[in-house]
Amino acid sequence: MNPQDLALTMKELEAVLMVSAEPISSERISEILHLSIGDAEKALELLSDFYLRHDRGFYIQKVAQGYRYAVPPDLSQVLEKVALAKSPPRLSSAALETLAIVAYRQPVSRSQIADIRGVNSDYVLKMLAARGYIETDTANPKPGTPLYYSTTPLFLERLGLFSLEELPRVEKFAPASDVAEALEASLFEGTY
Amino acid sequence: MNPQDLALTMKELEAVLMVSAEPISSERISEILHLSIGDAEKALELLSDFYLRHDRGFYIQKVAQGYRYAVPPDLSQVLEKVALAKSPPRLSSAALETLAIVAYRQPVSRSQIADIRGVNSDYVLKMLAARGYIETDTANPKPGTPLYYSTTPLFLERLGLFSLEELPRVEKFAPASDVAEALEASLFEGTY
Amino acid sequence: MSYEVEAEGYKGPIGLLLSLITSQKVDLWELSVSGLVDDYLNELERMRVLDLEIATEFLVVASTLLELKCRRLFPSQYSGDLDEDFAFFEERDLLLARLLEIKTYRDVSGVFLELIDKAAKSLPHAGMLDEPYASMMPDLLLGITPERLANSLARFAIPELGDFVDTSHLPEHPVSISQVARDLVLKLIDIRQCSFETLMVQASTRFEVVVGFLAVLELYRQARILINQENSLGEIVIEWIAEEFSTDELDEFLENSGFHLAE
Repeated sequence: MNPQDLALTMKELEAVLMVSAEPISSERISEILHLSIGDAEKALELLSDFYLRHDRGFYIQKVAQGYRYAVPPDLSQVLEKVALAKSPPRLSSAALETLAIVAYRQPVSRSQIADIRGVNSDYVLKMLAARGYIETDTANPKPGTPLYYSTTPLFLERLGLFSLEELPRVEKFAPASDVAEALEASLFEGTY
Repeated sequence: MNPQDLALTMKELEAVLMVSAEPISSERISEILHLSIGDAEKALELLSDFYLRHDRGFYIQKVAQGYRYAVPPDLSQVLEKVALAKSPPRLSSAALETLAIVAYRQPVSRSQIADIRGVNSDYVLKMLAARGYIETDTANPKPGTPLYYSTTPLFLERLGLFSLEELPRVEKFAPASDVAEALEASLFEGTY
Repeated sequence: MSYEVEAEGYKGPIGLLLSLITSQKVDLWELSVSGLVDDYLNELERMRVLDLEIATEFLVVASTLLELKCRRLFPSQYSGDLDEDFAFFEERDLLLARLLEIKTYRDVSGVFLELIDKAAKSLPHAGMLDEPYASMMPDLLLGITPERLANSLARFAIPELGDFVDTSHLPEHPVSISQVARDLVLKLIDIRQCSFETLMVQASTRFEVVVGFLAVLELYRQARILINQENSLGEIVIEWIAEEFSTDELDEFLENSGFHLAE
């Protein structure tokens, strides 16, 4: 793009972001502004850098497979009075644990989750689904096949992630070998 | 104001405008940012000039109730494309939930809705009203009395219903908060 | 809000107990499981309202403790039977793998909480199209049925205690159990071999599928059919191998299997 085109694209991009109610995908932006997806993403990146460099009161947040304007955390404290946002209730540790299993194992069935957690998780799953964090694959209504749970775009939004690939790598959380050994020792000591 | 204070005020002002669901008055801005009304108005003017001078994709529009971000008229073609894009925006689950609460609980006030949903719903209400699905009780314009929302004939028409009595029956929802809390205690711990 | 344990040799939140034992800061020999249970029951009494999370957490920890303690109390020895030993080692490794897996998810869920807290501090801008552009947009309620609207209230629909029993999920025209079973048997005799899915192709309710499946199990028990499923969740293939039923035999089968009861 030549500089003039680029300036116009930036201006149009600002307008699109300003009127979007939800995070908007680069595909949709490319369709609206008649750009290739690559160019749309490049424009988003340039604009995003521009705001950061000039220390504005907002930034372009990459979240739930889309882009939107948001106010950075350091300013949100100033705004507590305006936004009056009552945050949704905090998830319990059982709910978070179940959510983690669905996030990393999706699509995953109810009984697989119960196997991993060692307890029936129906109630927690129902509540997580009611909160909109997970959903069942409704495109698969064959009798006898179990329901498979997956995370929703709202889950990504609540965690501030752009895509599932941004989830922290689960391997990193595998217990260190000394913990594993300690566990093994206390479990099986004296059994042979 | 010295230049540093001014830069911070600008940044905070941008943040305020960015998260406000409604046009915001200079009085309210002065309260939030701890400025005199005069300084708040001066800051608004400076920021407004700044956007115009740099030919951005949005500007500060002064409407009857206050100030808000708007897209300049020369970009109206972009807005048309947003409205007519092939992949139209869908009603978000938050919007559907809010609409359902209005439908089943009407007439219902803004704060009652926020209490039921547990989050501020101003923006969603504004959007639903703008689309003509809900309306406020205009026969009750007394200052200080809360606005009550009801669904419109358009809402019934779009759902293919003759009257509100044809809405499917739902179990009682949002019971006394202590019952809800007792039931949810096993999933959620406290709030922020 | 985690339950505090006050047992001989140990005092603290029960969630910590397991990790303390695994890091060998509490000696399992010293821990009295019965004391722990008594203490817990007293606590429940005091709470008046059962807290499910605390209760389930306790059960998981207490049963793990019991298992640990049992294993330690039994003298160690090889059974002399190699197969049995292998089975034991396999079971042992599975248990360890499971404990490590759940610990992994528990640790990572802490990061989820941090991410959620951090994300909640970024306030989003929610924009909107003004007129005339807003009305150019296609109708947002397109494809939304009254049922979907009602369903979106699901998370508020907490049934009140002592409320009436909702029977709206029951079919309005009850299906005859013996009729479903009879049709299934006749169809099977006719086709000889087919998948369960094909067999149930006309079933319009979950209830009919369940009845059909029970009938298939009963036929299998009586060695009148063979059932084959290649892999988990794969196709279930059913083959008729017995003599055909006479009408009397069929009635007898239905009666003996209890399929006539709900007429």
